[in-house]
Amino acid sequence: MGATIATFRSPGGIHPAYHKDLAAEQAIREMPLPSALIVSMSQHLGKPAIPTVKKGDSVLRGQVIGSPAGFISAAVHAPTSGTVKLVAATPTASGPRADAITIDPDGEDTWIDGITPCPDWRQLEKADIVNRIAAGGISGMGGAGFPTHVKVSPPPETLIDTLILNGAECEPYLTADYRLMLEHAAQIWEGALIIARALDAHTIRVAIEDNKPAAIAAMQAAIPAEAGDAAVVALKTEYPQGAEKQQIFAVTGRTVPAGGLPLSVGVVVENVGTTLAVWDAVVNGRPLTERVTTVTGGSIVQPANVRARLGTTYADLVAFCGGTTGPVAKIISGGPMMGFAQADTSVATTKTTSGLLLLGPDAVHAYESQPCVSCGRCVGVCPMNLMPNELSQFLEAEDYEAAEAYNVMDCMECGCCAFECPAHRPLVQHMRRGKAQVMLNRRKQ
Amino acid sequence: MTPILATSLTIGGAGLACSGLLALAARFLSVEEDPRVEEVTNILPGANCGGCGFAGCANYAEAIIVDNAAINLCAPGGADVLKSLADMLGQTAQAAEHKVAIVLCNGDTANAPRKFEYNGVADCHAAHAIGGGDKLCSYGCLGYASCARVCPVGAIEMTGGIAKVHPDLCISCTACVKACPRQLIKMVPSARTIHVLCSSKDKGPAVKKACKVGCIGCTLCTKQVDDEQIKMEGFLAVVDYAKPLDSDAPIEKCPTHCIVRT
Amino acid sequence: MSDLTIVSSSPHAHSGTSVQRIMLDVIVAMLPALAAAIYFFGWDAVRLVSACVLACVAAEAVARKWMGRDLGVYDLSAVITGMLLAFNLPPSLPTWMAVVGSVFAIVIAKQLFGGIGYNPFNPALAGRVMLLISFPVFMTSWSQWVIPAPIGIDAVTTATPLGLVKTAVLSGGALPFTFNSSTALQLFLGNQNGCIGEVSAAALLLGGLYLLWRRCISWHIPGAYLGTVAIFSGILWLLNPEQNLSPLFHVLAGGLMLGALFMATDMVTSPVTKRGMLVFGAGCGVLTMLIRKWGGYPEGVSFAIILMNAITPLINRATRPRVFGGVKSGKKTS
Amino acid sequence: MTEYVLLIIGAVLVNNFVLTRFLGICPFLGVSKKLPTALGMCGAVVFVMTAAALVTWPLQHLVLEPLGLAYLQTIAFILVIASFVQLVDIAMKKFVPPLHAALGIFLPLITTNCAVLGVSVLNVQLQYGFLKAVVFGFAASLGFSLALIIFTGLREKIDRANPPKAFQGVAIALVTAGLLSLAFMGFAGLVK
Repeated sequence: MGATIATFRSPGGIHPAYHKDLAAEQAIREMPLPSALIVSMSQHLGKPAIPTVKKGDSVLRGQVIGSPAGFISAAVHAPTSGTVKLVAATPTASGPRADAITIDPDGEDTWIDGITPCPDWRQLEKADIVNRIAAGGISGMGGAGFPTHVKVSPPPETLIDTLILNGAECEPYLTADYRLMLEHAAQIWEGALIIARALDAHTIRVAIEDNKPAAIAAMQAAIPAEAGDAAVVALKTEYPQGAEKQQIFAVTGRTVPAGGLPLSVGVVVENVGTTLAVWDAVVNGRPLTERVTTVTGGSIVQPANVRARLGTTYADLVAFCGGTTGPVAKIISGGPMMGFAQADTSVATTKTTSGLLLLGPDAVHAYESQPCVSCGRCVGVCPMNLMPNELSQFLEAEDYEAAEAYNVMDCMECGCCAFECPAHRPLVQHMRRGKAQVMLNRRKQ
Repeated sequence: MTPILATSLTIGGAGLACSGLLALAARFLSVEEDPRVEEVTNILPGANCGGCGFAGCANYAEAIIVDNAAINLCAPGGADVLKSLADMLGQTAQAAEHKVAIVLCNGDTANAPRKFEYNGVADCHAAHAIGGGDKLCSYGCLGYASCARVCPVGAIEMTGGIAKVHPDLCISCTACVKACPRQLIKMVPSARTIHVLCSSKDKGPAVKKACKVGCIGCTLCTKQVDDEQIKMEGFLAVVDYAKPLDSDAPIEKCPTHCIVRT
Repeated sequence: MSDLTIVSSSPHAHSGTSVQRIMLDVIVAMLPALAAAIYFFGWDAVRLVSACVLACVAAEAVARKWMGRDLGVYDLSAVITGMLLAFNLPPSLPTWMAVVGSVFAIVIAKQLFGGIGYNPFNPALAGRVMLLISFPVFMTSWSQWVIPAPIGIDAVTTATPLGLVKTAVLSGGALPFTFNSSTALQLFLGNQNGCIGEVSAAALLLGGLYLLWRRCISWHIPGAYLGTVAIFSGILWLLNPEQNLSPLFHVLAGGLMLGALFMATDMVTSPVTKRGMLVFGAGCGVLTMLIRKWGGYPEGVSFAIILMNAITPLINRATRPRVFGGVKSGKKTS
Repeated sequence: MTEYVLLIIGAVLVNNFVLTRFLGICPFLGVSKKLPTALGMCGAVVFVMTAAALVTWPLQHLVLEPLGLAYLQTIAFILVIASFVQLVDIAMKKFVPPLHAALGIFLPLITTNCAVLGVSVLNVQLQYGFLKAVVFGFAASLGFSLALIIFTGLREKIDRANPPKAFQGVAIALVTAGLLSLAFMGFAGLVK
């Protein structure tokens, strides 16, 4: 079977209950157009896009409705044809408000003119590939949402030798990437070749956790002959194997310096969903207007992997999946480890919405403000080798200097510490607060 | 040799030797220091509240002497300290207007509903960062007492899920102003007693949904004053504290009772 | 409960562990030793354990009520303190002294600091050390013990094995008994004089394995502790077998097993990093042997652990792990 | 050699100045809030105590005793010690002003610190020779430093603790010091 490369053991990590069986065997379902789409301008890391349409405009699918606001930003396209009903600041899944464009679909779903397929992408210059990716408005679809065209155009002096496709999907519950690998293995590989060409990377590794043997087999079987040094790597199943730095270490043995970027060790990591979107944008010329989201959790009647237009409200997704069973205590955008809890289902999907999780009251974990008992479990499981116990106590006392000295800025909020904390302390929230304040203090200086 | 003489000689000799040593040390190791810094530090109240904008009283003292900082920045010290400083430094005292902090939100538990059940760190910044805060009103006081915790004199009380400043206890240090993630706390002249206790910039209907005592932007109050003592900033009525206002008319006319006299 | 949804920071999943569950595991792990104590010391064991547990729980409840805090006894940590303290008492100790020790342990060593998590010293050990210094005679009066001898001539004594050794060494005499495999077996099973919970290494090991299996403790502290004692005593033994007993004796005798498995591993008062735990265990080992060999007390486990408790914050500070991807001699702030 | 090693162990562990003899409690409680400050204090105390032993021994044995003025011991010793402390104070202000500011009042307080005077007086009482007296002074200051550093570590933990109101601050620090002293009793008998 597929695992051909020995993997390295990165520090920390936990083994949560995965609950992937809820949706893993559900083939991707196409969701019909909902009655309204709320397309946020903040779908990616960096500055939100600037709306280029106004109320009453009619738009076609694939038309740019938000232009990138600077280098680290990405274009936003109309997910279907219809009329712009509203442009207004709307809460996003992670909390802060951003401009969003509400579109009334006309039901025709007409693509805009000028979609130019390019099956012969091997003839394209590197810059052309990057341009097509940028024109497609593609940003990372695994979670953080870093604009992809920025990632695939590293500074010229940087040598990239390895492209890692991240198919770890280490978040519990989520199965969207798993389904993509099963159903679109060939296209993902072609997307990988495109990115590798843009980067001049000669080595391609697909990293998949070993609890997904079917995906490993499918990706293994689909390795194209022209790929050269390409292989599927079976990672030990452990959260957070999908985290960039940890995955790079597990696959290549290289350590990204603290505070540094993967570029510095010659590696670029792309999520498999992003890679598929790159394929679609470069080969078919179609910008990113839809994505696969896992709608799951104990409160969902029919957990499913749904291909839905960007801007589909969570309420519509839930309705498409048969509604809810019993009371819903927690609504989570994303996975249970790093996702954002929502007050209601009014928020809409974006390019980063990998999952929508609805939990009943019995599945909800409550944080308490108990004192730390110094058990040290958080220190043992922290993949960044931090001391969450000390940090949280510094931050409780609002000692931000001490927290900075103890590397709070290296925390990636993976949640391993809070997952293991027997005192149920809200450790990640302390870290978030600490990071925000340290950033603020730095800017003041 | 008499014991007294021996004693005197021994101790005196030892003392002389030691003082010689110290004299040498003082000669070669001494550090220049402006004695006025210490004097000013002694005049300042020593609360180290940071209200003057310096880290502590000693830092402020140094700033006064070395950088010629203004001498009227110490709010807790009040007129007495200002006078002492002015006398000492030979400057004229220009008293700053006495200001107290006020929380411009009256949406307590009964008036302003929550939009979700918040579970986490009991701190306003932390709560504000999660889903935009658990209050339906995205401008109102969250009630997790971040301001009360930083108040050096315990002048802020949490009642009914919102913060209230006791004006007579407030020492004008502005620590709470900086601590509020929603910028609800303002420093206002203590002579002014009429306030619009709302900070919501939302339109009327949205405010109505989120809070029973919010400003709905009806502009009625602005018509009750003769010199724009209350004026509209968007959909929010704001008191102009520079102008004196002592009329009950706006209070009586306000349909949501968000204008109050303290 | 309101029908609003719950919103919290991520993560939204939890391992399901809790302080109470860990404490329950520790109590379960102490049951074999409790059974051994009752087997060897009968009524006295029952009397001391129940006195200490009741006194600890009551002291905790009363102290917290006085302090105006929630009751806090449900986390079961007071039960553990009571059991551990009782395990560290000689069988004939008057009940009232046990109660005094318990109240001292809970009120002075724990609740004054704010309760669980805040105490710098292990409360049970603080209680025991206080009793040892206040009532030295009572705390070192043991029951009768038949020294197991291979030749069949058994001697009867009212001292602990370590006590016999200390007396002999202090008086410059020869070792009081020979230590061979049969003596070792007797010590391993628990046929020795000592505090009620410390005699049976077998029962304690059983509980220790349970704790390891339940991931309540890691091997680092007990491993480093027992290892250091074995190496230290091994060197002494190789240098002068006439004056020193074998490492096996030092590992099995006295309170070492109880200390290494149950008291040094107390999570509140021991380091949080793995390297720190090794340092902590080794420090305990060195201090234990130092006191056993050269100190005024025959046994040094309690003092060793409580002294290492004192430097735990410094160990934590010194063994802070290097951040993943961090440079070796990272820029030092503070 | 062994004699001196035992002397040092005795002064550092068994008869620790702070935790067993209860001398020098004032700076022990006063400057144990932050490790860097505590380390600075340790340096100052090591210098003053060693120097005090170095100078008071000759003062006692070469001046006071021959002149039959042994009753002047206390006042003469304090005179010398005070001068040394003043010297340290001036030097620190010059070379490490932040540490000088952090130590504040506790630096001059070493002047009247019973630990420093204690060393000098004990040297006389225990009838140590000159070298032994100096070593004892040095070892005693090491003991003080050890206790101070351990206590500073603990202090950083108990500063985050949550004691009842009546015990906050110095009260809980004294309780901790008491427990630490209890722990140091374990070294009893290590050196006769």
